[in-house]
Amino acid sequence: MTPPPSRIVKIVSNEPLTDPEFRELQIDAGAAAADAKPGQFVHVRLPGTLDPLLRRPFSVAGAGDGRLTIVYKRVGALTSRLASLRPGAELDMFGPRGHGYRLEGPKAAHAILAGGGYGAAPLLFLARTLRERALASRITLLVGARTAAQLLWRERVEAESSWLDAGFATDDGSYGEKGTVLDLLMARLSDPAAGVRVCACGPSAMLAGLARIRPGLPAEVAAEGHMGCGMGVCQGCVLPMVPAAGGPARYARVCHEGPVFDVHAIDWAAVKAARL
Amino acid sequence: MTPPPSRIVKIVSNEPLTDPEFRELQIDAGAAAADAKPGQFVHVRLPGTLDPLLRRPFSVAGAGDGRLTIVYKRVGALTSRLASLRPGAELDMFGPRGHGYRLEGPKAAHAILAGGGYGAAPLLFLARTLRERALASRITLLVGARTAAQLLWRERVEAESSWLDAGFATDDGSYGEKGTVLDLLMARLSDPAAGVRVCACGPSAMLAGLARIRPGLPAEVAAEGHMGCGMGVCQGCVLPMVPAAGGPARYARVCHEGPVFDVHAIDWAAVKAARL
Amino acid sequence: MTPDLSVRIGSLDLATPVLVSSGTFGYASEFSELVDLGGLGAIVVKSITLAPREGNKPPRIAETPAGMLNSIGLQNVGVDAFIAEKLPFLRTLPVPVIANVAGTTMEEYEAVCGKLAGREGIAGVELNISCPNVRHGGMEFGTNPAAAEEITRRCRPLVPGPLIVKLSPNVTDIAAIARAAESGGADAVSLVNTFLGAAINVETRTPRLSTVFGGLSGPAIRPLAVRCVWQVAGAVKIPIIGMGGIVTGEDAAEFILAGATAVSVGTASFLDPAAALAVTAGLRQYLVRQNCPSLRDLIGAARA
Amino acid sequence: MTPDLSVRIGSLDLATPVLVSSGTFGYASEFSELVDLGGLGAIVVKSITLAPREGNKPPRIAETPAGMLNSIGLQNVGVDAFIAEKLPFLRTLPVPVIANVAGTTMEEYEAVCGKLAGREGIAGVELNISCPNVRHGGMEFGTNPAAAEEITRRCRPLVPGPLIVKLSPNVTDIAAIARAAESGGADAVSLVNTFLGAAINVETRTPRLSTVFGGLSGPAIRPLAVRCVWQVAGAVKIPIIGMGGIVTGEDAAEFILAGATAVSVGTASFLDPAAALAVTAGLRQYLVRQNCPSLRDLIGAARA
Ligand SMILES: Cc1cc2nc3c(=O)[nH]c(=O)nc-3n(C[C@H](O)[C@H](O)[C@H](O)COP(=O)(O)OP(=O)(O)OC[C@H]3O[C@@H](n4cnc5c(N)ncnc54)[C@H](O)[C@@H]3O)c2cc1C
Ligand SMILES: Cc1cc2nc3c(=O)[nH]c(=O)nc-3n(C[C@H](O)[C@H](O)[C@H](O)COP(=O)(O)OP(=O)(O)OC[C@H]3O[C@@H](n4cnc5c(N)ncnc54)[C@H](O)[C@@H]3O)c2cc1C
Ligand SMILES: Cc1cc2nc3c(=O)[nH]c(=O)nc-3n(C[C@H](O)[C@H](O)[C@H](O)COP(=O)(O)O)c2cc1C
Ligand SMILES: Cc1cc2nc3c(=O)[nH]c(=O)nc-3n(C[C@H](O)[C@H](O)[C@H](O)COP(=O)(O)O)c2cc1C
Ligand code: FES
Ligand code: FES
Repeated sequence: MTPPPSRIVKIVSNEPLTDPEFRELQIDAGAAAADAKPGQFVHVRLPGTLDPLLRRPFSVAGAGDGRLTIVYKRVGALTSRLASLRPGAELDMFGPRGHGYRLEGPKAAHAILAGGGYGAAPLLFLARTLRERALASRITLLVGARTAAQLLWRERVEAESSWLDAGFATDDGSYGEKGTVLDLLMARLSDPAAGVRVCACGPSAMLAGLARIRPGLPAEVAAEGHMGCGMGVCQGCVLPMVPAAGGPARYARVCHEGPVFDVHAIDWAAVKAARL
Repeated sequence: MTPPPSRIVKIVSNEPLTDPEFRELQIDAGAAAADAKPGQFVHVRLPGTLDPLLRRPFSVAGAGDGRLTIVYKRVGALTSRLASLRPGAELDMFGPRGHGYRLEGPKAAHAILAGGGYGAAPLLFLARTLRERALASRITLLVGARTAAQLLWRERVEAESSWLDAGFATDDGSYGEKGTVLDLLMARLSDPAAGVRVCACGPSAMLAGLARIRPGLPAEVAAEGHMGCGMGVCQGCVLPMVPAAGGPARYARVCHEGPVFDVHAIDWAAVKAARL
Repeated sequence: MTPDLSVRIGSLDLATPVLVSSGTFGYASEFSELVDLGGLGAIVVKSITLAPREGNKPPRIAETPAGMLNSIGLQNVGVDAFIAEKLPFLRTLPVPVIANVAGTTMEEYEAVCGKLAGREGIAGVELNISCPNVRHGGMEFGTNPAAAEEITRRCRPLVPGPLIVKLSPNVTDIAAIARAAESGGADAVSLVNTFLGAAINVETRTPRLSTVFGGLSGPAIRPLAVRCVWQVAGAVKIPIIGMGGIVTGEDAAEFILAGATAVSVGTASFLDPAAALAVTAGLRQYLVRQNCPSLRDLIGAARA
Repeated sequence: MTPDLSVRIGSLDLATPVLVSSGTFGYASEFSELVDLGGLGAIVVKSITLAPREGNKPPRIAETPAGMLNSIGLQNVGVDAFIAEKLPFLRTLPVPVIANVAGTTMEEYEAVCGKLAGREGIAGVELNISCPNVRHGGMEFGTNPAAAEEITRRCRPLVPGPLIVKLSPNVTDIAAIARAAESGGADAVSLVNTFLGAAINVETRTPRLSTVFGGLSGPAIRPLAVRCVWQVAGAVKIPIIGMGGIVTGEDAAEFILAGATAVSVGTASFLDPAAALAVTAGLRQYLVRQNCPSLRDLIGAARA
């Protein structure tokens, strides 16, 4: 048998970020940390209770030295309980799972990473990985949020300015540009876009907007879905894909074919109609 | 409105006893601590989850300075989770509720308190209260358990030897007499029993045995029942009472008429038949 | 904005749509020191039978994941003692009191309704044709549309105020039973009563309830209850009182959006005696958040 | 003592009584790197229909207290692709594989059974006459005793190995359906399939599932499923495969004590892919603790 599929792991730290509704959680994950790739998710439960029942997916936001990092926003049952746990407390973790951002193939002239809200969580990890593996000549990281406090890891991103271009946007203009991360992206794209590769993560309205920017724009997006199993079995987490002309509806599993998809493969009209 | 019926309280300490399956929990309970009487219970939930759902009753094992103490044994869902909580963690507590041991009326020549397993939990509190209120000329506390390690608060009980007679029994003879707490009790009763008052708490087989010792023996026992509401409403926690001759079955609510009952009022044959 | 929470059930105006359920709130006096009873929409008392009943043998309660089984067995003081001993207190309350009536035969239901008819302090009657916990506990009336219609029709003239029929969810087609109650003259239906369940103590190898089967209530059943309300709302025109696992204002909103006019809080009162008031406060906040001036605008709004 | 866990379902000998349920274990290959498949009692594959089905629109999953709703909609590759693409792997496994068959018409069930008949690697067939998640998903066969009997009778000759009929719990009288399956020639019944439920997103005021209704599974339904098994065990002589919310060995023991010969693990495999093996280990420890040499001695033992 390969490594145990799920295991009890310990919390190393669990600290609020500049907006305390967002927290950064470090987990002592042993060997699992070494395998993690940007765009993958870990699937987390609280041990010892049946409520919440199902695991919850969180993007890997960093990995190294036997530790995994995630950033989470407090929105409901599990994330609220998570916020109350202290170092030493146990979690039941499965993964990392899923297909992340492309980490082989041609080197991009310019990789532009764009994240909205907690969607920015995996992108600093991705930027570092692209740099280590020399997958892009130039790397830009664009982060958007409602307010300055919700901009993820602003200072950490700015500290990497020697190799990482950064751009920030807030809905209320409290930091960076007033507007969205897509506005930042479009401004960057007004240069001739040859060799550009976009990697995005964020709410589905943002990702759908990205799909409309330019038909052939090479863009990978990390999408969300309501997961049952997180291992490709239940068919619960599916996203509508652009069907073959006149063909039946087609679905792909976020947990298995994704979470990272070619933005143009997803049927965004169907996503919107289904309020995903 | 009277004080809020249930409230979030904080754990002050949560330490294992000599057998680590038993733990002593101190709660910062504010005004509720001042009202607590020996034999009453507090009704406890874990906030933020629906599993376990219902509150669980635990005897008050001590009260003072705004704090309440309980002693619990790890047996299932809630007690296991409880064992993992640290100081500062929150509980949802209702109570103290129920009718405890008699704290008025005639002074007893000799109060014999007998506890088996975690049933000994409320009895040191009771002994101190009887002494403070001068309700007994002489007080004996008998504690039984399976093994020496499971004898509740042995050292603390022995430290009170200036005013408190103590006796211990273990099933395996690893401390005190080899036998049960009822054996200890019967030995004490072989003195003429006038003015004796027995207060007991423990498994129902022990309490049923106590009922058989001597027909008129004045004995109050703290009984258990599966509680739904803990406030006398659901009729879930009932115990069979000795029915009127030829009359229908009679039930009393552990949470409301009890938990402390006259040992002779309970229909122990029906308790046994119902495996309560 | 202070949203308008008032609703109407038959001829009864309720200031708030949050009731407390039969069997989970006693005769209300137990709660009078713990809860501001005046904040409740209405109080439905424990089922009343013709003769007093001592109830089932213990154990009567078993916990299950996010739920509980009970087999109390309609323990109650009987209608005469109810009128003599319980009603005087209930009469003093500033909220409507609904008497829940149960029985073994149609005649027993009629007799209890007859004794309650026109008593001051009784705003309406709920017929419990769905108790799973006693042999002949009325559940047969709740699983057969013809019987449900007949018992409603027979009790109808004996009840001056609103007549509510409480439905069992333990049926293939709850909408059919609801239609039968409507045809029989009910002013409203309430649903759901508990789901039939069982649990076994594996260490002793014996059922956890003395009666083997009991009724499952609590959050575990909420999705089943919401489904029942949705089905019934598509089948009848009379108002629905929705219940089953409501703990928060959002839970209550689910039932309203599915088609209920009012909701009722049962098991949650065991977790917190003031649960129904917390649900009411939560519903009010929800309406504010949704920018919705009146709860009535949300009834069935998810069905659009 | 190493307790004997083996049981027999029709002509099929199972080394352990713990199966994995249809729709929750895919076609097993997904689990092959995560779980020692050889430790399972049997594998029941996702429902197979005549033509491939793309399934329902998302969202297809909603969590509820201690449970989950699903409306996958029998998404599957169809019987021909199943035989061509999935069966070769399944054939290599050292445990029996049971094909779960679903359809819209009796003819469709017959056609799928016919195509599967006698294929190497198929140890038996489970007829899913109880899927709540597709229009005409077969649930009408599961709620009507005459239809249940007829479909069983028609498929019976097409299935060389054991024929298991999977029952819907969404009925007034599940024992009647079980008796019908028995009369139709089933070797065993399996129960329960999911309970019909619904949930509403109160912020968007829309149902949480694209289909409004879905099937409730998980620990929340365990007491309901145990009750169903108890009722059916009193009504039929053929073995029962019990399921619904099993997470631990003790949960499984509840079903056995209520009268099931084997059990099946569904939703729990989503929490832990090796859940069925954990249940098996737990059952073994339970037998040791109970000083019971054979699981078969415990079947129905709580009914005494
Ligand atoms: C691949 C993937 C990666 C994700 N990465 C992150 C991350 O890095 N940080 C982060 O904060 N969140 C992330 N999420 C979302 C996160 O999974 C949900 O916020 C979380 O499940 C909410 O759990 P809860 O119990 O606190 O909330 P709940 O009480 O379950 O629900 C609160 C809200 O969250 C939605 N939700 C619940 N479960 C899911 C689910 N499985 N998928 C999507 N939405 C759900 C509900 O519809 C509801 O609106 C990710 C989701 C996916 C699918
Ligand atoms: C008045 C009263 C006072 C009590 N005082 C103490 C005490 O001081 N210390 C202590 O350790 N325990 C005490 N108990 C027992 C305690 O309530 C149970 O051990 C506790 O509820 C178990 O919860 P759990 O979730 O850990 O176990 P569960 O998983 O719920 O069950 C484990 C075992 O405990 C039994 N049990 C569960 N709930 C109850 C209940 N409400 N009443 C009785 N038995 C139950 C179950 O049948 C099962 O056998 C008292 C019980 C009562 C009624
Ligand atoms: C302990 C208990 C006793 C009950 N007794 C009655 C009763 O006497 N009459 C009745 O109509 N319903 C009775 N019910 C059912 C409730 O009124 C309600 O329909 C059911 O519990 C579902 O709601 P809930 O999940 O909010 O508890 C009882 C429920 C419980 C838990
Ligand atoms: C996501 C999901 C998909 C399912 N698909 C099927 C199916 O295709 N065929 C079937 O007979 N049962 C299906 N079921 C029902 C399960 O096999 C099982 O009967 C039910 O989930 C109860 O068991 P549980 O509570 O252990 O999950 C499905 C259940 C789930 C949760
Ligand atoms: S979550 Fe089960 S297939 Fe993706
Ligand atoms: S627990 Fe409800 S009456 Fe005692």
